[in-house]
Amino acid sequence: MSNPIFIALIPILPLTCFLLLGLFGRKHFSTTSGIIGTLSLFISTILSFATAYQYFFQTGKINGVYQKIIVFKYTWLEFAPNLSIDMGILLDPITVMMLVVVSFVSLMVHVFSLGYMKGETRFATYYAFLSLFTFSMLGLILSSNIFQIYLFWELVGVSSFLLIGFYFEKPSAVAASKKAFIVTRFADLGFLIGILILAFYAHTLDFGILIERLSVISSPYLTVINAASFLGMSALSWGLILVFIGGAGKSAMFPLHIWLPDAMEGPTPVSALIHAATMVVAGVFLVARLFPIFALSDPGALQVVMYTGAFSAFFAAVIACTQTDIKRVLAYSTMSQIGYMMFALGVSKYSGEEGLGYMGSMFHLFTHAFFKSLLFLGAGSVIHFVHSNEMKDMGGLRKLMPITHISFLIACLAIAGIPPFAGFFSKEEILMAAFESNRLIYVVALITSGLTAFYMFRLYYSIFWSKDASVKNHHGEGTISMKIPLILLAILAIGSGLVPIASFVTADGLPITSHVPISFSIVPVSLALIGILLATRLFKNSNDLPVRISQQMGGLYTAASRKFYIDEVYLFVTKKILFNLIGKPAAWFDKHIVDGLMNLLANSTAKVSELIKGFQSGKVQDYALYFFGGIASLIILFIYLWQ
Amino acid sequence: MNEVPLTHILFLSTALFFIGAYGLFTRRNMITMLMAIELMLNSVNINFVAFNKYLYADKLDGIFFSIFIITIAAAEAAVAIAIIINLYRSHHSIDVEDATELKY
Amino acid sequence: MNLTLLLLFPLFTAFAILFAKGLKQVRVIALIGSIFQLLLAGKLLMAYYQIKAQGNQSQMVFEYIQNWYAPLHLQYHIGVDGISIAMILLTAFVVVAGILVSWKTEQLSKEFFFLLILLSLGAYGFFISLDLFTLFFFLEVAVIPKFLLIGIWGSGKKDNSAMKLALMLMGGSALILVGILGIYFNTHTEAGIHTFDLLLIAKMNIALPIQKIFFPFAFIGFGVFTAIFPFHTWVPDGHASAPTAASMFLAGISMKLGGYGCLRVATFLMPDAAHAYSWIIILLATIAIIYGAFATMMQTDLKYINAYSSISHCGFVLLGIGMLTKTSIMGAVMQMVSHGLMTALFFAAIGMIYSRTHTRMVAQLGGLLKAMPFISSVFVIAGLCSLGLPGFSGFAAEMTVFMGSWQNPDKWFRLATILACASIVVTAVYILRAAGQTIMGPMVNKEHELLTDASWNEKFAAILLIVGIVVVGIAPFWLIDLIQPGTEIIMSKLGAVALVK
Amino acid sequence: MLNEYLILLKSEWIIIAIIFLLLFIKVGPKDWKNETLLYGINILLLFNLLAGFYNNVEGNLFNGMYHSTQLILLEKNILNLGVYLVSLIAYPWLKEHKHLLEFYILLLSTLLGMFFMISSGNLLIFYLGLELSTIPLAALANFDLHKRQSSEAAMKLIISSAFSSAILLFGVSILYGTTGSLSFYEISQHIYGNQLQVIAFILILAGFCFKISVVPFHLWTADVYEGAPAPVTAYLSVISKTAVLFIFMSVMYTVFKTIATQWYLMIFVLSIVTILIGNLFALRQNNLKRFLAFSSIAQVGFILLGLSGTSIMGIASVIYFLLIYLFSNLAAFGVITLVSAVANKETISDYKGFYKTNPFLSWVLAIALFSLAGVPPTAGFFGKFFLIMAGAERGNYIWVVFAAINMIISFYYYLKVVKAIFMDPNDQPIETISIPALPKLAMIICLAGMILTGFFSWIYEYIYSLSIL
Repeated sequence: MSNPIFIALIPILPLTCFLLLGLFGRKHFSTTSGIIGTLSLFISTILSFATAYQYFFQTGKINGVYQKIIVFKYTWLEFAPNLSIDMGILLDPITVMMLVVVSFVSLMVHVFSLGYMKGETRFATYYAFLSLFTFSMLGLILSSNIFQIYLFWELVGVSSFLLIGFYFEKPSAVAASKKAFIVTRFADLGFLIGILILAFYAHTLDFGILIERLSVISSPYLTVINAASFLGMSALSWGLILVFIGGAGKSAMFPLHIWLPDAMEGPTPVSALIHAATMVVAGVFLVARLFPIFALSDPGALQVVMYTGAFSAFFAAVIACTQTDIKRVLAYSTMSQIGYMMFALGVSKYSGEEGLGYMGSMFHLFTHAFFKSLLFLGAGSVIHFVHSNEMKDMGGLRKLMPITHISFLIACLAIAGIPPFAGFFSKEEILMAAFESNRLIYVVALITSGLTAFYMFRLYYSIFWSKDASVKNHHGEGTISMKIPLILLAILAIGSGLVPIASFVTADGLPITSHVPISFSIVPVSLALIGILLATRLFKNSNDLPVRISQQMGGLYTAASRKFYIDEVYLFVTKKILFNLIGKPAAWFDKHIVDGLMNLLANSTAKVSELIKGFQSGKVQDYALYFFGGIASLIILFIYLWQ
Repeated sequence: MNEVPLTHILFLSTALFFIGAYGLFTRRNMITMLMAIELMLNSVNINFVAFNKYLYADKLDGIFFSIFIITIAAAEAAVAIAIIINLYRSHHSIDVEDATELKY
Repeated sequence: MNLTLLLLFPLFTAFAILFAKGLKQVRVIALIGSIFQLLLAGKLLMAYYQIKAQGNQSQMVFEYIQNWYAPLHLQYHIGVDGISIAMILLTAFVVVAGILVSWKTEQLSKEFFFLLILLSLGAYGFFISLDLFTLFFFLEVAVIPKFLLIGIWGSGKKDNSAMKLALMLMGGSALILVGILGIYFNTHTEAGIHTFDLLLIAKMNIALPIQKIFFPFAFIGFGVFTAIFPFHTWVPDGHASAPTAASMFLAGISMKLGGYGCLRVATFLMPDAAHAYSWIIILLATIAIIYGAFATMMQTDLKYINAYSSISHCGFVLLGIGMLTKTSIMGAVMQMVSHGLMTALFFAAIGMIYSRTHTRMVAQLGGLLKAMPFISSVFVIAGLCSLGLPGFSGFAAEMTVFMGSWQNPDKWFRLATILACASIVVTAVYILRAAGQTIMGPMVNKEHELLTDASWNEKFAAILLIVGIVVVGIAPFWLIDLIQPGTEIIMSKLGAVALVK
Repeated sequence: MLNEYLILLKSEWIIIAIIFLLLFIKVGPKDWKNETLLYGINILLLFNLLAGFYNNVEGNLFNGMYHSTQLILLEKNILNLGVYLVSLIAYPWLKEHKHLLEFYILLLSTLLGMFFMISSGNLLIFYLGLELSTIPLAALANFDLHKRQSSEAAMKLIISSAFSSAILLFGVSILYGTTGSLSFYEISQHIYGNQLQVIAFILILAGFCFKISVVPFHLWTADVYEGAPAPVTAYLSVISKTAVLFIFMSVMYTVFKTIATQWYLMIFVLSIVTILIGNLFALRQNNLKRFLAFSSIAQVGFILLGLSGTSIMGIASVIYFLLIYLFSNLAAFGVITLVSAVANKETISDYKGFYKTNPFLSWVLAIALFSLAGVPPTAGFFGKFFLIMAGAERGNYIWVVFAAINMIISFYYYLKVVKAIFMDPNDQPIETISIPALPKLAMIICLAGMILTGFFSWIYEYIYSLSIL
């Protein structure tokens, strides 16, 4: 990149915006803060697009291969001579792609919020938090150093915490924010230890060097780290899996997904930004970032990624079919889609055609960002309209909010993978990759995509069709600022599939030509169509069929609608075990044993002094007697015993 | 003529000393206790004189010391008795057991 | 740069306070005095940079030696290196903040500020002294003010906790006394005399058996000050009963005396023993970290929460020292600075809340963010710093400790490190519980609606500390550069031993 | 020749002169007002104190029975200072007392006795001095003639001291028998450490220990301190104890040097017991004077610890500590005397909320207690530290640990008093007391002593330079 300042500005602008609004927003920018935030972000969006253009078409490619470019690097915290957190900017295909995605979606959300959050008392604070999040997310994807990424990782977590808990007077919101932060923090613990392990053996924290040292077969570091093993697993596997756990936490992979549905307590645009398009894919991004190490040095770890992803995809899809809170449905669908990306990485190899999965995963990340945020924003405007998240309060809204309706439909088609919408293309690549490497995964993926189509249209119908509109139209569909993002995103939801990601974003930087025969596409598409038709039959018009079916399924259905009791399990572990079995005893021990010991010392001293007070009897003759006794004992001691 | 060996005298004085001590420990009457102390002091005097006479007859340190002891004992007794009288005023008794308010 | 000024300024301030008339004068004098201290500390830093820029490589700078008790070879020997300067800066910050926070103290204000200043005097003296005797002297100077501050201006069962604190700290210094006497009588300078001079002792090697006897005394003794398990029980009660400023001083400065002593006296002078006993130190530290964290989870009183979390956080300091790697020791020092600022801020925030709501019980608070946004944000910031959020000092410090600890290849030490890392999750749990209950959520007590937000002095205090936290958090490299030379010298002594082994 | 007598015996002469002057005033026709007398006497004592620093020469008299060295002169000065302070703090008590003159006569005669005692080179002089410094004290203890407790205290003092001196004399006689001399120097030549001599030594040691109230010879202390009038208690606990310690030290270091290995162990045992018992008893006391009695017992334990160092450092540290101890203890007693004279209250619980009404007195008392506890920045810290250093010099670290632990206990009970003064609420605290000039002067001197002595290292260095083994 010709001028690093410009790239640096991309994250810095939101940061300054955050400081400005955070410190003075409440007083001075209570109304204008939205505009300020949006404008600053607009600039960084422009910049990131420019960067993308320059990278992909001018500077990025050196003799046909996209390079990792360290734009600049500054030693921020030096642990040891060769071991330091550097604040740097690393450009490579995925970074640049993410840059585009994040900045654009964030911009959309900013714009949308102008209308959605209008009249909030803490409007300025809201935008401050949004900017903080955007800053941290951009920082995360630009990181050139694994510890730097961890740093921004935490920041992203906390800004998501702040945004989820934005309605701080709602206990549920507070609880959700706490849950989100703590669960991800727990996952980050794995990440941190993973970093410690990798850094210790690779003697570096810098991504470039780290990857090089641990992925080149001949490198001495690799042999050492493979030699060192713990519980029969090589240090490398430990490191990678722990890091992956961190990623799984952020990306809400099973079993660390429990925070995501609750996170929907936050303002809907926030969900659109954080919990659909950007933060939740950080995990995918992380794995992709370290992909060479996974793929070349430790396929075992990659297997773990694959199975986790596949299972989560399916698991979430099943739950999504049963939820009645529209945002929760979307949340689970997000989880499921991310599962897609994960196992796509899992099935991928490193180089050439075999890197298809990697490419597909990135592609899906790209497209998913748009249509999922579109879905959320759509849901947002619906909620804005009916003031409720529950399906039962909705229905027949298609007349009342046409734009929302159309865009939402497009998004649904996109996620269901109906050509020619964006989702179709990315999904095809993933399925292809799965098909080529692992049939089991392929089957799971197929079923999942069918389910996806089903529950998305269940959602669609129950919002816009089924019964007639119950709510009367007191205020319109929403301000213009809410409509524009919907339209723009809708366009992208159609168009983004046509972007030739394959020639830009690949594991080894070499463009690959994806060849998905039409014949291959028949199965998934038809499955999706079946799902849609089923949904149409069941939910287009209100009838008692769904109820009956659910009763037919009985236990399974309830289990699914209760999210398979994962939350309860967690509750048990934390409340019963951590609090009652460790916390309480610790506190008790401290209060009674340790402190008691100290007090015991004091009391026993007092007791002794009480016991011996008799010596001071007050009788002068006794005194004389003791005097005499003293002499006698001295004489005995030092003349007869001592000598 | 054969004279009394030193050891006899020392035995006497030591016996005297312990008798005095015993008296001090057992008698309740303050005056008697004072007398007991006098007994002890006298045993010391005997010691001094005896040592002087038998071992170091060339100098008179011991003799002198015993004279001083006698004098001071007198002074001590005087003050003690004054105090006891004063005590009697307040306690109406010269039994040590009655003067045990200050304790512990 | 004459370091003695660091002692004279507070001294003059204290006397000025004694002769001041009326509350207004007293607190103005105190404030001015403390601000002067801060400026002086800043000047010291500048001077330090200058002299280093001139290529001065000596371990201690601005040294000054004055024979004090010639027959016993006690000297008034002062000097600073980067580590002590960091500590001095920390002290200066906390003092100003403390004075500001207790601006409104009416009851016996003169004595109150006098004692505060005296406390700071003790801290400065401790950090600059290079002679074990003076070190010990200043360490104990600080004890009585603490006792009186808690006992007179405290709250709750103050007498009990004041007494407990004083006695346990006294016990600690008693152990230290034995330790330093042991060192003294086993030092032989070329002149064949004993010495208390830290630098001279550092030059000579004390025999291993001797070290093995006296290291525990010194280390545990100082450890009591920094709440080493199981001698931490004074911390919760003491902090909880103390008035705001006193808790700030206690947790912010006084606990650091201990850590500094463990590093500068015990570890630096008796490296062999440090190596021999490191596993015990790490064991205790790990227990303190985990167990402190879990104990915190159960607390219902804000001050107790912070007090117990202090135990846990000071565990990091001890862990860093115990790991005996350069990085970990640097981390320990950073953690001292960071924790000092952070916990002071925390106590300040709690004090502000308490002074308004008259309760510290988490259950009785709630939704304060609505009534007092500023104080609440301060509280949240302190909390986030304490759970190690990047951008605040806590992150840099803790990460350095972890990184350094991991450098130590021993398997069990690794386990300890992992446990320590795990504690940051627990930290998140209790911090968020506290914040979620008090700051967020619906307002429990309707009267709290009417409460006022921070007044100017409180704002100023909070901002001062936050600035400190953020500066360390944003630019840790600055702190690292400051403490690196000192750490390297300590390491060279430790390293030499390691090579011998 | 004659003026040698004059100069060497300077301090004694002055005291004698004052005593006789007072006698004449007593028997003289005119009866003076107490006020004037008190001021006059205090001026005289001040003069005496200052004279102590003037024209000090060393030398022997009565062929070695009396000798005077710079160290001894220093010790005498310390005693003078102590007496001066005592008489200052005694002011509020004596103001109404009708036997004022007798008080001073007795007081000064004991001082005279001490002077002879500490500069004695011979057991005879030593014994005379000892008795002269003890017997009048019994009378002084009884000086509140109408008080039951006072006379009981006096009785206990006189009987047990008589007993102790009997024991001491028995020891002396045996010593005489085994060495054939009474002069310290010659005795020290003939000490071989055979059993008889050790027995003699133990008896003499017991005599000393009685005077400086070492456990188990201490039992009279508390009762007498409690019963006697506050200024007398002050005198007992500071001056007489200090004087005996001076001579004790020199006897141990000169006469019994050769059996140092034996007595080192005895001192070891005694000091441990003393510190422990003193502390344990002090824990439970409520009467301030009694409390201080036990605390002073514990202090003596520490002094023995330093004394066991058997080194110059030991001597110097002990003397230095005694100086500081004098300031601290007299400051405390100054307050107690004043309060008991004005408000007639002596128990710790009476002192609750004292700070509300009497801030100055409270600070004096508090600082005195801190100094006794050995907390910086008071001088007591230095004193204790050096004592322990001297003790540790022999490498007996268990002992040091023990002492350190006991410091914590002592810290506890000192702080208990401070707590009562500053923290405990009290609805009827002692009313505000107006402090007369003389006690105030005494307190200020003590304050200065307690705070500054530690920082002026030259004081210690001076003592150190004078102390010789």
